Amino acid sequence: MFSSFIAIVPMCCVAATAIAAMIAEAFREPGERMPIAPLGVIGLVGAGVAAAALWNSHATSFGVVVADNFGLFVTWILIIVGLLSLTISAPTVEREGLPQGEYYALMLFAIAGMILMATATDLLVIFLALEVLSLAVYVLTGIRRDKPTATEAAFKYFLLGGFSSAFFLYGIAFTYGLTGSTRLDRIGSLIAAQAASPTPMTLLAVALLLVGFAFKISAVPFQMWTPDAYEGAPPAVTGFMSTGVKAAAFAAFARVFLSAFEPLRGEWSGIICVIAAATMMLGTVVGVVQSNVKRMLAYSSIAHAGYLLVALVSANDVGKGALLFYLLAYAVSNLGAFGIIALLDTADWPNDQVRDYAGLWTEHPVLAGLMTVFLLSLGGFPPMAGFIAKWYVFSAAIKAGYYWLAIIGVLTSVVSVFFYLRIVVMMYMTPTESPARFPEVPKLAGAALVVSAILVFYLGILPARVLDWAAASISTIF
Amino acid sequence: MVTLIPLLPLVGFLLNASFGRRISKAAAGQVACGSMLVSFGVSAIAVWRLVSLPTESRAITQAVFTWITSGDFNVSFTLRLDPLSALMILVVTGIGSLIHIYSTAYMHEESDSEYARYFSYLNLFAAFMLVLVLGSNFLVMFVGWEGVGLCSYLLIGFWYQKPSASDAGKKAFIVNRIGDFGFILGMLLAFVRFGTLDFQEIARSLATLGPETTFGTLSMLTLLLFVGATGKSAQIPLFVWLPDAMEGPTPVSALIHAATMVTAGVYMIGRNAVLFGHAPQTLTIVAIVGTATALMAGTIALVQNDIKRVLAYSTVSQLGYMFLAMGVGAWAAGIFHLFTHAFFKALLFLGSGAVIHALAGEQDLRRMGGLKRELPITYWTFFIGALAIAGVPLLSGFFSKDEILYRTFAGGHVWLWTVGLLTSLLTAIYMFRVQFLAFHGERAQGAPQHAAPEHSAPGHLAPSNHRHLHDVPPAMAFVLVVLAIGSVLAGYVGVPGSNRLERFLEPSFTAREAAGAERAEAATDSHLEGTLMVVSTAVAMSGIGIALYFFLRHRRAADEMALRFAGVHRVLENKYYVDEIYDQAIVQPIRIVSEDGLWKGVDVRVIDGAVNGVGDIVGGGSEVLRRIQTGSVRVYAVSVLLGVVLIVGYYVWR
Amino acid sequence: MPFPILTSLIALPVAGAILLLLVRDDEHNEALVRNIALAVSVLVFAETLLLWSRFNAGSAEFQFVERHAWIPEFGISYAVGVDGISLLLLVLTGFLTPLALLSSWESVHRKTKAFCIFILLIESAMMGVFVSLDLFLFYVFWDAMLIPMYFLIGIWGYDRRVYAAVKFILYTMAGSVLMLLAILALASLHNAATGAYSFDLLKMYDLQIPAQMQFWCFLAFALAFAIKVPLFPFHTWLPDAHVEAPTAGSVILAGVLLKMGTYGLVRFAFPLFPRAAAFFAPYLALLAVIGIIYGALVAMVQPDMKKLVAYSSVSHLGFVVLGIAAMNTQGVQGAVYQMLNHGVSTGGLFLIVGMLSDRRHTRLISEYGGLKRVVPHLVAVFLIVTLSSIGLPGLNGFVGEFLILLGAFRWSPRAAGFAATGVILSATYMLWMFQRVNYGPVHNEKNAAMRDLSPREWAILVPIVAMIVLMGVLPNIFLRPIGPSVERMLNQVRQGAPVQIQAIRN
Amino acid sequence: MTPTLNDYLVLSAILFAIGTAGVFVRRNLITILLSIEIMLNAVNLTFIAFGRALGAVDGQIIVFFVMTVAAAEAAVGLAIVIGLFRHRESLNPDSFSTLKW
Amino acid sequence: MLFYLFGAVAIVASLLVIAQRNPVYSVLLLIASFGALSGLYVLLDAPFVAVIQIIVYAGAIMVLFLFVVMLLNAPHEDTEQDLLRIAGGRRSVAAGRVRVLGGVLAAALVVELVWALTKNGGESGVFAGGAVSSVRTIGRSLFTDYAFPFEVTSVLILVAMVGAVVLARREPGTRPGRSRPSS
Repeated sequence: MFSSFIAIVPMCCVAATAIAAMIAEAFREPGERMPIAPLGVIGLVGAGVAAAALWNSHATSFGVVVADNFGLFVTWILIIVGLLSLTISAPTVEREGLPQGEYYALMLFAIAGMILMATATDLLVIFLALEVLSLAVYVLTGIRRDKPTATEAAFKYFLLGGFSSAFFLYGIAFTYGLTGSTRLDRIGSLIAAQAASPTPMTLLAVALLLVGFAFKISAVPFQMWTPDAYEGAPPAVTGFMSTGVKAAAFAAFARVFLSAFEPLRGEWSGIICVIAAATMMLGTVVGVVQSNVKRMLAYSSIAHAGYLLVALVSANDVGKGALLFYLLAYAVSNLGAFGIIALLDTADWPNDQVRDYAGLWTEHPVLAGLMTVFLLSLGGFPPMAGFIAKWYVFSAAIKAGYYWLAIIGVLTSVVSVFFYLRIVVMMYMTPTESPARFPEVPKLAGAALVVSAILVFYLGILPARVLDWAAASISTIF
Repeated sequence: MVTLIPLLPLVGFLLNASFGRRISKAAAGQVACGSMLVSFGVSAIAVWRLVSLPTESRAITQAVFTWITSGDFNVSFTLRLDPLSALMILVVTGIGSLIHIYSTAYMHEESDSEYARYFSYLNLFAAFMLVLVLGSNFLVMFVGWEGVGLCSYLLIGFWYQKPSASDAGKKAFIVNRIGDFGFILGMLLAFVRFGTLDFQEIARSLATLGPETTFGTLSMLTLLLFVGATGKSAQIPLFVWLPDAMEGPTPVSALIHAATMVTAGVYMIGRNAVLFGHAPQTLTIVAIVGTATALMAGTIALVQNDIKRVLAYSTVSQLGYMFLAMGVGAWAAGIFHLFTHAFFKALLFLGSGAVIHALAGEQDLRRMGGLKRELPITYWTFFIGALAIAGVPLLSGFFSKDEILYRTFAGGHVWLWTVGLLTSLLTAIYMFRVQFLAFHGERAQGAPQHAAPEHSAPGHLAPSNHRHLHDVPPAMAFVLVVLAIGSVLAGYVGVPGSNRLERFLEPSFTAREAAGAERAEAATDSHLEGTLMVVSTAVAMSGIGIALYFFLRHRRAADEMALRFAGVHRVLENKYYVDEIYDQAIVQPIRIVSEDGLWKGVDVRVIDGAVNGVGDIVGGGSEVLRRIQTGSVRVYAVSVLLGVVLIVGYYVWR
Repeated sequence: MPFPILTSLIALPVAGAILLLLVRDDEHNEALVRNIALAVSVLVFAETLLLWSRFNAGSAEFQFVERHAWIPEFGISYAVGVDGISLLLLVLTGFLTPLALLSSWESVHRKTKAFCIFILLIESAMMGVFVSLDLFLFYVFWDAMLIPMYFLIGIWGYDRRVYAAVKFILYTMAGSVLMLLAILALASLHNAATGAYSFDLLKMYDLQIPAQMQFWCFLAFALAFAIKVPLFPFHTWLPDAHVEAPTAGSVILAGVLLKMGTYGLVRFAFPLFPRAAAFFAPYLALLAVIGIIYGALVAMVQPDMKKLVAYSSVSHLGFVVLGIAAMNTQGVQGAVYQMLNHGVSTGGLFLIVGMLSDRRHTRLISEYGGLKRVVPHLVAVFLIVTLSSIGLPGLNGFVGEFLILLGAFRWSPRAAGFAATGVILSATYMLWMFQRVNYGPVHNEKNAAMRDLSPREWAILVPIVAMIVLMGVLPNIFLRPIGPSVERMLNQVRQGAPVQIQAIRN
Repeated sequence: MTPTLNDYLVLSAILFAIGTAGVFVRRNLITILLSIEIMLNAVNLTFIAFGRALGAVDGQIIVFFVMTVAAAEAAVGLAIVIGLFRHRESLNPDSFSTLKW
Repeated sequence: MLFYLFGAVAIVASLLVIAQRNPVYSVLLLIASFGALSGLYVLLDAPFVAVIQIIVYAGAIMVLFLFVVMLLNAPHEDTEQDLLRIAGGRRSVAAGRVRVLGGVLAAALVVELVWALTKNGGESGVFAGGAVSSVRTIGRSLFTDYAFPFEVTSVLILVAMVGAVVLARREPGTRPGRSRPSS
C-alpha cells in the first residue's frame, strides 16, 4: 500500500514545505525575520534525496504519477532551479518587503507543480499541475504590487496563459473523446492502433495539445507574453520561470509527444520543425536590438526554446539525452544570469538596462566574471555547459537528418552571441559614468552563483556522467 | 678554401655592423679593406690552383652545407670555382679591394657610425657578389643575386635623409624584384624540367639534345631567366633604375653599378651558356634587347648633363653590348667585354667621383670645365678610361668590343652589327663629350638654365667656384692609376688571334661531353676580323672627332644642333619619357586601383558592406519584428490564435 | 605512465592563470603578476623545446599520444599527439607568447592581471588546437580560443576596439559553427558505418566518406579555416582586429591564430575529404592567388602601419594556402614552413610597430619619417624583419615562399606565375612603408626625441632576429621533422583521390 | 431527429470560437475573463458529450476538475484585475502596454 | 428539439456576452448561457453536472465576477473617443485592425473545427450504450480513480487563495508612498 505513494514523495516534500512556509508566515510577527527560505531549501534537498532514492525504481503512484528516471532527472533540474531561485530571491524579498511566507510558499508550490507535471502520466494531472504552477507563477510575477509593470506583466501572462490552457484543455477533451482515457499509456496504445490513418479529430487533438505546450515553452507564435512577463517580474522570479516552467513544460511535452503520440511522429514533427526554426530565428533576431537586459534574456530564452524544440523533434538514439541535458545546462546558465540581474537590482533603480552594466568589471569583478561565464554558456562557447548542450542538440539534429534545422541553429547561435556580447562589452569595455551604483552582494547569493558557475564549467568540461544519466533517463519514456 | 672567399667579407661585414659604432674610422676602414684584400689573396691562390689543374677537370667544388631539403627537392649550398667564376672572383675581389681603398678616402667626411655602416654594406655586397658568382646552382646564385640587390638598395639609399636617394634605392630594389619574378619562375621551370637546379647537371642533361627549334620549354625557361637578367643588368624594359641609382656614393656606383653587380645578368647567361645555347629563340631576343638597349642608352647618354648619369647610361649601353654578345652565342666575347668594362668603367666612375669630390658634390657637367689643370691625375686617368671605352685600338675596350662586333657579323646578324657599330660611334661621342666638357675649356661661372640634381653629401660644403681645387688624395690616386693600367692592359688577355681567354673559359660554356663539337665552331676568320677592326677603329675615331668638334671647338654648334632638333633633344633629355610612361601606365593605375578600387571599393564597400549588411539586415529585421510586440495583450492573443489557426489549418487542409 | 608532456603544455598556462587569479590585483603586485606570467610562458617554451628534442623526426606518426575517454558514449576522447606538422607550431606558440607578454610590459598598465591571464589562456587554447587528435576536442579549443582573444582586443585595444573585437568573434564563429555541423555529420557517419560514435581523427581518416558528403563537409571545414586564415574574400575582420588589438594581441593573432586556419586545412580538411579537396583545390588556389595579389595591393596604400602589416598577412597566408592546395611535398612542406616564418616575421613586425606606437601613440605612417637617424638600432632590426617579410634569400621568408612556389608550379604553373607577382608587390609595399617611416629627414618634431631600444626590447627582438636568420640559413633543422608527416598526409590524400589528383596535375 | 455526438461537438466548437473571439473583440478586462470562461464551458460540453458517447463517467468527473480550475483562475484573474485597476483606474487592456518591444 | 433550443440560447447568449459594452450585462448573459449549457448537460444524461453548473458556476463564480465589477465600479469599457483621448489616433486604428483580424481568425477557427469534426462524417451516429450518470458512480470514481487529481485540486485552490490574497489585499501600509503611483 505504501509503495503506491512512493512516486509522489519528492513532490509531496516540496508541497509540504510550502504549506509549512505558509503556516510559519501565519505565526510571524510583523517585521520578524523567519528562516523560511532555509526551510524551503531543506524541503528541496529532501525532495532531491527522495528522488535519488527513487532512481531506477520506476515507481508509480495512482497510475497517474510515475517516478521514472526521466521524471526524476527533470525533478533534479527543478530542484536545482528551486534552490538557486530561493537563494537569489532572498535579497529581493528583503529589499522589496515582499511577504516572505507567501513568496516562498508560492515558489515552492510552483516547484511542486512542476515536479508533478514532469512526472505525471495522465493528461488531466498534467493539466492540473500546469495550472498549479501557472497560477503560482502568475502571482509571483505580479508580486511587487506597487510596480505597475509587475501587475501588467502578471496580467498579460495570466490572460494569455488562461487563453492557451483553454486550447490545451480542448485538446485533452478530444484526446479523451478519441481514446476514452486521459492516461498516456492507454492513449498511446490506442493511437498506435490507428496511427496509419489518423482521423481529423486525432490531428485536432495533437494540434491543440501542441498549442498548449508551445505556449508554456514560449515558442513562436505563442511567445508574445514572454518578453513582457520577464521584464515585469522581479528578476529572481524571471529566472525561476524562464527555467523551471520551461523545464516542466518540456518534460510534459516530451512525455506526451514522445510516448503517447510517438506513433504520430510523422504528423507533428514537421510542424515542430517549423516552429523550432521560427522560434530560434525570432528569438535571436529580436534579441539583437533590446536595451533591457531582462528583455534581451527573454528573447534569448525564446531562442533557447527553439533549440530545445530541435532536441525534441530530433529525439533519437543520439538526441535522446539532448533535451534533458540542454534543459539542465540552460537552467543553470540562465538562472545564473538572472541571479546576477537580481543581485544588481536596487530599490530605486533596477539596473536592468544594458548600459547600466558599464563598468561592472571595475566595481564587481567577480560578478562581472560570473555574468560572463553565464552569458558565454548561453551563447554556446566551450568549455561551458551551453556548448556541450548545443553540440548535443545539433548532433541529434544531424543524426535525425534535420540538417537545415541544425544550420539555422548554429547560425542563430552566432547571432545570439552578438547580443550576449553586448552585455560583456558594457561590463568590460565601456568606461563607467557614475561609479558605485551597484549594491553589496549578499554572501549566500554570491556563493550560490559561484556554485552554479562551477556547475556550468563542470557540465562543460566533464559532461560524460551527466550525459549518460540524461540519455538513460529519457530512454524510460520511449 | 673557396668558402673563405665570400666568408671573409662577410666577417668584415659582421664586425663593422656589430662594432662599427664603437671603433674609429681607420679601424673600420682597415677591417673592410683588409677583409677584401685577404679575400683577393685567397682568390688569387684559388685561381692559381685552378689553373694548375688539367683543363678537363678544371673546377673546384665545395659543398658547404645542405640548405633546403624537401622531398625530391634538395639544394645544397655549394660553391664551385671554374674558369668563368675564377675570372669573376678576381674582378670582384680585385676591383672590390681597389674601390674599398678608394672609399676610405672618398667617404672620409662621414661620421664614424655612418662610415662603418658604409663599409659594412660594401663588405656585405662583396660577400653576396662572391656567392653569386661562386654558386653552383641557381638557388645559391639567387642568394647572391638578391643579396647584392639588397646591398645595392642600402647603398643607393645610403644618404637616406635625402628623399631622392631613398626613392632611388627603393626603385632599384623593386625593379630588380620584377626581374627576380622572372628569375624565380625560370628556376621553378628549370627544376620541373630538369629535376635539379645545379648548373652542371642541367648542362649535362642537355648535352645530348639538340637546340630547341620552336619556342618550347627551354625557350620559356631561358626567357624567364633573361627577364631576371634584364632587371639586374638594367636592360630594356627594366633599365630605369640604374640611372637613378647614381644617388648613391660614387664608389658604390663604380663597384656595384658598373663593375660587378650589373653584370650579373651577363654572367648568369654565361654560366648557363649551354642552356641558352639550346634556346636559339631566346638568344635572338637577348641579342635584340641587348642591341636596342645599347642604342637607346647611348642616345640618352649624349644629352645628359649629370656626369654620373652619362656614365650610368653608358653602363647600360655597354651592358647591352654584352647581351648582344650573349645573344649571338659569343659567350667568351661577352665575358671578355664584362671583364674589360669592369676596369674602364670603374675607372671612369672613380674619376668622376674624384671630380665630384673635388667640386664638393657638383655633378653638373655644365658647371665644370677646365679641370685638366687642377686635377691632372684625374684627368689623365679619366682620359685613358674614355679612350678605352670608346674603342681606341690597343686599349682594352677595343679588343673586347671588337670581338663582339666581329662575332655578331660573323654570325650573320648584319643589322645588329650595324646598330652595334652606330652605338660604338655614340659611345665615343658621349664619352668625349664628358671628357671635353669636364676637363677642357673654362669653368662655367653662371648657374645653368635648369638645375641639375644637386648632390651634396652630408659634410660637403656647398659648391664654391672660387675655391682652389685639390687633386685626389693618395689613396684615390693609387686606385685610379691601378685601374688605368688595368684599362689599358686588360684587353691583352684576349687579343684576337690568341683567344687565350676564350680557351680558358671554354669549359664553363660547354657541357663536358660536347666540348669537342663546340670547339670546331669557334674557328675564326682572321681576315674578316681584321677588316671589321679597321671599320670600328674608324668609327671610334670619327666619334672622338665629332665630340671634338661639337664640345671642344664649337660648343655653340652643339647648342644649335640641340635647338634644331629640339624635339629629339627633349625626348632624349627626358630619357624617352620611360619613367613617366611607367609611372602613368603602371605605377599610378596600380595605386589608384589599389586605393580606390580594391581597398575603399572592394574591401570596405563590397566585402565589409556585405558583412555589415548582414548585420544591418538582422538589426533591421529585429527592429521590424519587435514592433509586433505592441504591448497590447489583445494583439498577443491574436498571435496565439493565429498560431492555432495555422496549425489546425495545416492538419485540416493539408 | 610517461610524463604527459602535451597535456602539461595545455595545463601549464591554465595553471599559471589560476595562480594569477589568486594574486591580489593591485598596483604593487603588477611586477609580480608579470613575472609569474612570463615565467610560466618561458617554462612552456622550454617544454616545447624539450618536446622537440625528444621528438623522433624520422617518424611520420603521431607521437607522445595521450588518450583518455572523455565522453565515452559518443566516442569522444581526450586524445592529443604531435607530428611534425604540429610540433613546430607548438614551438612557435611557445616562442611567441613570452615575447608577446614582454611587449606589453610598458604599454599595458590597466588590469595587468587580467591581461596576463588572458594571454596564458590563449596560449593554452592554441596549444590545444595544435595537439588535438579528436575533432571534438579540436573544436572545443578552436572556439574557446576566441574568448580570451576577444577580451584582449576589446579591453586593451585602441579606439575602435569593441567593433573590432565583436567583428572578430562573430566572423570567426560564423565560419566555425558550420564546421561543427560537419564534424557532427562525420561522427554520425562513423556511427552508421561502424555502429559506434567516434570523433577520433585517426579513425576518421580511415572512414569511407561518400563523395557528396565530402563535398559539403569540405566546404564547411574550408569556410571555417578560410575565415581564420584569412583567405580572400573572408579577410575583412583581420585588418580591424589587427589594428585595434594591443601589440601582444596582434602578435599572437598574426603569429599563431592565423596558422590555425592553414593548419586546419592540412590536418583536417584535406586528409579527411581528399576527393572534395581535389575538386576544390583549384578554387582554393584561385582565392589564394587573388589574396596574394589583392592583399599586397591593398597593403600598399594603407596609411596605417598595422593595417599594412595586416593586409600583408592576407598576402602571405595566400602563399600558404596556395602551397596546401598544390598538395605536393614542396607545396605543403613550404606551407608549413611559411606558417612558421610568417609567425616569426609578422610577429616581429607587429612587435616593432608596437614599440613605435608605444613611443609615439600613433600608427600612421605619415606621422613618422627619418627614424633611422633617431633610433638606428630599432631601424636596423626593423630592416631585417622587413627583409624577412619580403622573402630575401638567406632569411626565413624565402625558403617557405620558394618551396611553395615550387610546389605550386609543379601543380599549376599559371597559379605559381600569378603568385610570384607577390614577390614584387611585397617588396613594393614593405619597402615603401619602411622608407616613409625610417628614411628622409625627421620632419616631425615629436620623433626627434624618441629613444632607441631598451634592454627589454632587445630581449624581445634578438630572438626574433636570431630565428629569422637561423630559419633562413639552416631551414633543414625545421624541415626535417616536417617532412615525414607531410608525406604521410599526402599519401592519405592521394589514396583518397587518385583520379582527381592526377587530373589536376596536368 | 435525435442530436448526434457530432452536433454537440459542433455546438461546443462554435461556443469555443465565440470565446476566443471575445478575448480581442472586447476592450474590457472583465469581459475578456468571461470569454475564457466561455471557452472552458465549451470544452466542458465536449467532455460531457464524449463521456456520454463513451458511456463513462470520466467525462463528467473531468468537468468537475475543470470547474475547479476555472474557479481558481477566476480568483487569481480577478485579483490581478483589481491590482491593475488600482494602478490605472482603467479596465481597458490596451492601457496596460508599458511593456512592449 | 430541446438540443437546438438550448444550443441556440447558448450561442446567442455567448455572442451577446462578447457584444456587450457593459460588463454587468455580460456577466448576466453569461449566466444565461450557462443555464442553457446545463440544459444540454441534462440532455446528455448528466444531471449532476447540470446542477453543479448552475450552483457553482453560475451561482458562485459568476457572482464573484459580478462582485468585482461592482467593486471596481467601472461598468463601461472605454469608447473609441476615450481611447483617442488616451493615446492619439494611431492606437485606435491598430485596435480596430486587431478586432477585424481577430474576428477573421475566430471565424477561421470555427470553420476549421467544424470541418475537422464533420470530415468523413465525423463522430456521427446516435449515442450508444447506456448512460452512466448515477451520483454514486461518480462519487466512487472521484475518490478512487481520481483521488490523486482531487488532492491536486486542493493544492490548486490553496495556491489560488494565497495568490488572490497576496495580489488583492490592501497594502499593509509599510510603505504607503509607493502604493498608489500617480496614474
